[in-house]
Amino acid sequence: MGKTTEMKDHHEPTDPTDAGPADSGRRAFMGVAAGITAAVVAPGVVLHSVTAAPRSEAVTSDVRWGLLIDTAKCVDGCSACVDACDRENGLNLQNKPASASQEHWDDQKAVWIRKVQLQDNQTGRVTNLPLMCQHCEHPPCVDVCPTGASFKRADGIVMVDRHTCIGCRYCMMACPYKARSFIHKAVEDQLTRVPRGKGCVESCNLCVHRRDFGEDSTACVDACREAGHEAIVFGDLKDPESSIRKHLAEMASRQIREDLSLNTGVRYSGI
Amino acid sequence: AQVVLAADAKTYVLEGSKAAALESCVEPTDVMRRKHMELIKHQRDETVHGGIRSSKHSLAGCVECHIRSDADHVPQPIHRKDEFCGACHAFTAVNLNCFDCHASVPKGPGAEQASHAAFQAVGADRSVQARPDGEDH
Amino acid sequence: MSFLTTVYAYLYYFAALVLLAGVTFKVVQYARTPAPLKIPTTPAPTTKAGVVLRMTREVVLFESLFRGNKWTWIFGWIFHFGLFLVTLRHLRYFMEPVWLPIELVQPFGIYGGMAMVVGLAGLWARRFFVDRVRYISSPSDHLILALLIAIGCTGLLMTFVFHTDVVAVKSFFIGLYSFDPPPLPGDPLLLLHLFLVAALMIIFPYSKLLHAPGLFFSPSRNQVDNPREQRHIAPWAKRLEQE
Amino acid sequence: MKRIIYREWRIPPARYWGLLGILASVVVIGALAFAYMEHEGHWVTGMSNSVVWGTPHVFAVFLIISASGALNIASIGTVFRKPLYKPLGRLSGLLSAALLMGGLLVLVLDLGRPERLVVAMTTYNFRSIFAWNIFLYSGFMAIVIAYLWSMADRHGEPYNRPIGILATFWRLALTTGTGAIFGFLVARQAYDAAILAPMFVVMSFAYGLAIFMLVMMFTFTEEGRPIGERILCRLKNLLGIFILGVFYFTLVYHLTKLYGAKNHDLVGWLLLDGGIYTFMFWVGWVLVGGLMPLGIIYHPVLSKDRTWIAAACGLVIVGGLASMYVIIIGSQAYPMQMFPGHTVLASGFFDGVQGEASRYSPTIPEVLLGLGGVAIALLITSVGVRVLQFLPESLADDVLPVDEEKIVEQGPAGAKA
Amino acid sequence: MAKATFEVPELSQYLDVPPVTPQTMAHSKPFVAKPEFQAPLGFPGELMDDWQEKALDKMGELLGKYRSLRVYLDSCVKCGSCTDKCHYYLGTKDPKNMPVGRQDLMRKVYRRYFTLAGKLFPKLVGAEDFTKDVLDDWYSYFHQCSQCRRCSVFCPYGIDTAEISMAAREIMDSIGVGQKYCNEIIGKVYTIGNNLGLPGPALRDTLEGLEEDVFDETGVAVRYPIDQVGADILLVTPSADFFAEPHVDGLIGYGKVFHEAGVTWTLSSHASEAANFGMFIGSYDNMRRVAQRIREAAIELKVKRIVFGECGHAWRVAYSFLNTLAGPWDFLDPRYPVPQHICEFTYNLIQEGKLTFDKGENDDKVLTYHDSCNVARASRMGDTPGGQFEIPRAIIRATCNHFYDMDEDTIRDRTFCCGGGGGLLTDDLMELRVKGAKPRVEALNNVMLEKGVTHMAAICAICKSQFTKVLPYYGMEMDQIVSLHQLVSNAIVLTPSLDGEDDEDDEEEAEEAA
Ligand code: HEC
Ligand code: HEC
Ligand code: HEC
Ligand code: HEM
Ligand code: HEM
Ligand code: SF4
Ligand code: SF4
Ligand code: SF4
Ligand code: SF4
Ligand code: SF4
Ligand code: SF4
Repeated sequence: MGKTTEMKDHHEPTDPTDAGPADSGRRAFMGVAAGITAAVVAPGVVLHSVTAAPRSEAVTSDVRWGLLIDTAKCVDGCSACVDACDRENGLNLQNKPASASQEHWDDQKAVWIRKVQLQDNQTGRVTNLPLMCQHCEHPPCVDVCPTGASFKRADGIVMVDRHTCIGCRYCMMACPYKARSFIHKAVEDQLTRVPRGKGCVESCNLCVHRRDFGEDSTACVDACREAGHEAIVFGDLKDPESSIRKHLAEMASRQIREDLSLNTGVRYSGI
Repeated sequence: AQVVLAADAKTYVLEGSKAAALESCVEPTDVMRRKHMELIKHQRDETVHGGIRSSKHSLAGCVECHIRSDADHVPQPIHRKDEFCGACHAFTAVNLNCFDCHASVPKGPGAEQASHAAFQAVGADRSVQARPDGEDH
Repeated sequence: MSFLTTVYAYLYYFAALVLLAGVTFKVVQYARTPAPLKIPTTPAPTTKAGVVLRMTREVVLFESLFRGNKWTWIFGWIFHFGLFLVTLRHLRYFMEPVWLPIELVQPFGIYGGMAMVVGLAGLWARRFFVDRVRYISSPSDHLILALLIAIGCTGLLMTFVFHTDVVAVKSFFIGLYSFDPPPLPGDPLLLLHLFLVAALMIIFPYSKLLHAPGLFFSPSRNQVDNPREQRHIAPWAKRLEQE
Repeated sequence: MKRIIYREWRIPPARYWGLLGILASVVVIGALAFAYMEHEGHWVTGMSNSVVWGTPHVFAVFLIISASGALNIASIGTVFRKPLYKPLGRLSGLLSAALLMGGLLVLVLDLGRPERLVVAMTTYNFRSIFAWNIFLYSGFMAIVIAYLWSMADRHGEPYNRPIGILATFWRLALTTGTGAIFGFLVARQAYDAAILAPMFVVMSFAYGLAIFMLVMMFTFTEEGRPIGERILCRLKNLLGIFILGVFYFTLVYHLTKLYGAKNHDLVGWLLLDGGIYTFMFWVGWVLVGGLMPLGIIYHPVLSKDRTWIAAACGLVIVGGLASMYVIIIGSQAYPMQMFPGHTVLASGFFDGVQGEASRYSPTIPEVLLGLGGVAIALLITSVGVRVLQFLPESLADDVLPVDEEKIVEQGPAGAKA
Repeated sequence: MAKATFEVPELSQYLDVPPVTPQTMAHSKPFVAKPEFQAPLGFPGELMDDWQEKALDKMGELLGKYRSLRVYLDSCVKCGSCTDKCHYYLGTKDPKNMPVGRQDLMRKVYRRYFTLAGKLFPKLVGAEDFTKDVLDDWYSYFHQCSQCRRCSVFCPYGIDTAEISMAAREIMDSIGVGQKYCNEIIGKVYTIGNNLGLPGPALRDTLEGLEEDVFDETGVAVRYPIDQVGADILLVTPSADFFAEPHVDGLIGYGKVFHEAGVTWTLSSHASEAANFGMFIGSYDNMRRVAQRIREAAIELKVKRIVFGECGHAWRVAYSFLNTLAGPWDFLDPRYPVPQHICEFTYNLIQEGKLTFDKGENDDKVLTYHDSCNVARASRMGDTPGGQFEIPRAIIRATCNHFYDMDEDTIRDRTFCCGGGGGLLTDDLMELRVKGAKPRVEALNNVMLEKGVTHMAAICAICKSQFTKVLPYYGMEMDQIVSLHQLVSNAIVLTPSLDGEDDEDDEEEAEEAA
């Protein structure tokens, strides 16, 4: 513990221009668009520009999306990222069945991102951090999924194809981060952009709809920034010019459960 | 044999939906009647695995265009037995589970984005809306 | 009404008439013919309820065939069970509103269709490969199998490859009830499927397909084993007694 | 060499239909439990995002590995050429297929989306042990049926041994695979152990044999067919050896866990202060499933009494369920160690705050579903023995083939019926 | 081994289904009945000129009278389940001996003249004109069916070829083509009272002889009464029981059982025959006429119960048809089923503990049991279905120490016919009988090799006669076949008639009655 690891990504394209022209072009455009919306709209109700170009070609492995979380900046008592994720993905629309106990429902309701508070057993130092799917490069959840419903998109996002998920929960057994939730109850209320329903497993998908409509951050990142903490950075791990790469270069970061060599796409500094 | 179109069979397009004010679906009606399930299933895989969101066969698009709003402009869940998808599937005894997960009314920000491509393909203005009473016809 | 629609409408009226009248005639004939002697194949049930159970086992499980020949049983049972599921699924074309149970089993009809074809293929194969069965097969036995396989295959092709307009098909058949059918879609596979089905309906009362009603009238299966307890005598035999 | 006569199970119809009726009602109740859980969603069960597999899986895994174990008798007969066991081969095959069906059914009915079973059977992820297990299971079913055919039909005679050998290997693969489902879960401390696979194999022998013996004794006594001392004594001793085997692996499992220093806390928790899991381990797994049956089996007097032998089998089964409960649920309840050297003070997802174990308590529908699976297995068995010739007419000492020692010189010819 | 002019099939360890070999038995035909045998039964003497028309009329009549025929001719789907079930096919390889092949002989005619498809497209559905050749085939192959009903067990619709061959024989009889053996025998029953043509005095002689023999052997005076008015029980038994081995040992056994039961009983010279060959020729009228004799005898002798001796098809007619043909039996004691089988009678006594056996008396034998087809598949004993299998076995187990069943697929309702039933027990059909016995003998041979079986018990006069004749062809001894009640007779411990008071009383009563 306490050992820091340099980010090791063997797949980084050496030349940033490797990324397809469409990709880089849109990214540039979206950077502007997102900046504008973020500036004018209240947190969490980010409106998406209709003019954003939806993706028309399949994602490629030229990019790998990831997050960097600076635990030093994550503050006690804040839950902006969690709330934002809930709103973004319609998780706030879940409601407890009348006859279920609150305690049991807390164990059963879907959680994509959670706040964890740690204390170092030796130093007594307390650390706060958000924990979500780590978007492993070698995801155990994908390895075990019998139908291939758990899959890793070419751009590094690990998600569940809920059309083929049979709800066996083997992926949940396999995930070392307890990142996944099973939908225990019929969903009556969902958002058009995030379909979700009973009997399948889900987890953070790095706001995949935002990816495909060309925005360049996630709901949690936006929220943290809006809350003034900027503890989370989102970006392309393969692009040496991206802010996440720059941050990674600047600070020591590590993966949770490094011993499993999963090469996670979500990195933490300060733990 | 001459192909008899199901032209004078009853239509399921409802007054009060955008579709009612439009000429044609994302594919010719004949094709839609026979093959819509394949089209959207294909689209589904493209979207989920490839992230492609710009094609006209999106389910969100179907909902957006075919959803019927009542007189108070409240959209009615499309899979209900008397609505567009629901009525037809009730007639053919097909149990859809799509709407276990998919929103059965356009909901939340970004709903329009998802149907954008479909409208573009048909060349329709997404603002069209047939009045529930069908008077604009 | 288009020509095709008209032709098919009349074809189906005719086929339905033949099927109904033919089967009714046969059933009435079976029911009217006396069974003068008690000839259940024993051990046989000694009560009515027992007979119902025995018949049910025969109809549902093909028990005797199971004892007789396992291969034929497997294929025969797969075929009939598949056919049963397909029939249930098909009911949706003929009723409005569709009953809930039909709606629920409807998706299984597709597997039923596959099972049916597999079963038929197995049954047909044995008509070629088992010398005893080859010996007893007449052309009509092959034809009926071919007919059913063709029906199954055209149906499956429609389900999986060349979809037809199910709504229109259903409207057509519902329309037949009120003698005002809307047009039938002109998909060739559908037309073939429907033509073959009409052929099946027409030959049903004249062919070995009568085994379906026949089973229920088979004295060796449907009689109660109680000759010592109850005197069983046919009307014509009774007349002998009075002479 | 005498031909062994097999005959359909022919107990009086009233008893038979009564038995079927009871089993069928348990099945129906299980089906209702399933319908309830499926309709409401899994929130009505005790399962949660922390304990994702619950009581149904305890039953399912138990049934599946017992299925593999139940085939052991047939293997011993054909593969290891012990003619004494040959007459039991058919029942062993039937029971094995039935238990597998029961287990798989429970597994399938607990899925979040059971209606997508077809998806599970048509789309595979070949990196998944689970997917391989689907092949292992369906393959096992096919092989057992072929095996039964080769035992029952004399045209199958020449294939009997090859199929038997294949079945034996397949069976080991199947239990290993089932064990590996857990063994490969590196995420969880309790599972991350290669020894789980062989441990499952030995457990399967014990549980499968116990179920087999109970079914055999029940069917035989019910119809008044004789079971000789010789065969019973053999089976009983075999059971004793398997129980000892389970003990051995339990010991090794915990020792290896202790060996890795980071697991001390896990072992300590399980053995000392795991609450219900500690109780299940000591009382269920060790005492009821191990010491007590061993006591009976090696007791000079009790071991002669058939009722006691049956009781020993029953205890092994109860103990087996308890061990599955500890292995499957206990291991999930124990929190995952994500931050070594840290204590979780708070979490939005209840992951081991202050090292606390996750909550789980079985609910009635889960248990009923599991029992439904057991009933299905027994139902298939009782229908099977009734309609086909699975049961040998007699297992009396004098009709059974001579012991294998004497058959050796005769070689394979001796095995020919 | 008996000499044969044909090839005796070889026995194998397992039942093998032979490849189809057409026409191997086309030559096999029983002697045709001469006019003098036809007339008493009400049939034309010889083939009529307009036979085809008459036959079709008759067929139409039967189709209207027998639902079985109508349904069976329509329903067969040619599934093939029955094809390997008939012992005659298994023994002769002739496909027309496959049950469905046999039915088709009639079905093709039925289709041609009675169904639309056959009238329009005969080739398609395998319909054929009723020509003389077809009639010859009928005569040949409908006399290669022992009406054992084994095919019916396995047919998904229960199609019973026996019904069809009975109908065929009736049609043939009605146009003057009768079978000598059956028709002659039925005639004998009408004139003399039994199949063998044993007149009353001869019977009395035999029975007296039996009484002496039994007394000599056991020292107990067991009675074998005939025509005793007022006896409790009328015993109707196949006439073979009166003299032929091993049948007569059975009759001795019945007497001993009655003796121990302490009931009075009698035979009748009027109904001195249990067999009813009317069934074999499918003639309701003749079957009824034969059956009526039993009614007449029962009334004449004022008995209270009727018990049948060991005979398969006789038991079928008795159990299944007697009530129909000669009932109602309301003048008999209602506490007992009418009729009862001697095995039911003996079994009940065993259950009540009234019989004592010394099983050791049968220790020289290792037994197996042959379920006679008509008992197994067309009748019942006792109250529960399947009693016809369990009761005889229970009797054997009660009287013998060594008993093994034959292969499960060849016993109980799957039993193989002896090969001589259905009116084929005649020397002109020897080849058929020997070949048809093959499956049964094979199973017997296997238990002989594997379990050391020495004897096979049977409860049918035809089976017993058939086996005594046929076993030698297969290198076995004719005395390996025994009557079931022969075993009872051997093992039963008789109560000396002069010892106990009660017994004496019984005896006296019996004597008085005589
Ligand atoms: C741009 C609007 C639009 C979108 C998007 C759209 N449709 Fe349509 N759809 C229509 C119109 C307009 C019609 C009526 C065409 C006609 O009347 O011939 C129609 C007709 C249909 C019909 C035939 C109904 C009938 O009663 O004949 C079906 C089925 C259908 N659509 C399904 C879909 C599905 C599935 C999708 C999603 C992939 C979809 N539609 C998307 C406009 C749309
Ligand atoms: C004109 C009638 C009609 C309308 C309107 C219609 N469908 Fe369908 N749908 C059908 C028919 C017919 C089938 C296929 C029935 C079959 O083959 O069993 C079907 C099947 C489907 C299937 C495949 C179901 C399965 O189980 O494989 C999907 C998915 C589907 N429809 C989606 C939709 C959606 C979404 C809409 C609404 C936007 C819609 N359909 C509107 C007639 C219609
Ligand atoms: C258990 C949940 C679930 C069910 C049931 C479900 N979907 Fe989806 N579907 C999803 C999710 C989640 C996504 C979004 C994936 C993403 O955002 O990348 C999706 C996306 C899609 C898309 C692409 C997005 C769009 O709007 O076009 C299509 C098309 C689609 N589904 C079709 C279907 C059809 C057709 C059915 C019914 C046969 C169905 N789905 C049933 C969960 C489900
Ligand atoms: C009560 C309903 C029915 C029962 C109990 C029944 C039973 C059987 C059985 C036992 C067989 C023999 C086994 C075999 O060859 O498969 C058979 C054959 C057959 N059945 Fe049915 N059946 C029924 C209804 C039908 C119907 C409705 C059809 C047709 C539409 C049908 C078509 C056939 C055909 C074609 C065969 C012959 C297969 C061959 O040639 O081998 N059956 N049936
Ligand atoms: C008038 C009666 C019938 C009509 C209108 C009819 C119509 C259809 C249609 C429209 C389909 C395609 C279903 C789809 O695309 O989803 C179909 C499929 C099929 N049909 Fe029929 N059919 C009829 C009778 C029959 C009969 C009698 C049989 C069997 C003997 C049969 C066997 C099948 C099979 C096996 C399929 C494929 C599986 C399935 O989709 O259910 N059909 N039929
Ligand atoms: S919003 Fe930022 S500061 Fe707040 S909890 Fe999340 S990561 Fe920490
Ligand atoms: S964190 Fe868990 S869910 Fe996410 S990719 Fe890794 S293993 Fe899969
Ligand atoms: S729950 Fe769904 S995603 Fe997870 S392993 Fe099972 S099928 Fe795959
Ligand atoms: S990236 Fe999106 S989905 Fe993932 S935790 Fe953040 S807001 Fe939730
Ligand atoms: S009744 Fe017996 S002899 Fe006649 S065909 Fe059937 S099996 Fe053969
Ligand atoms: S078993 Fe029955 S249906 Fe099958 S061929 Fe024989 S007689 Fe015909």
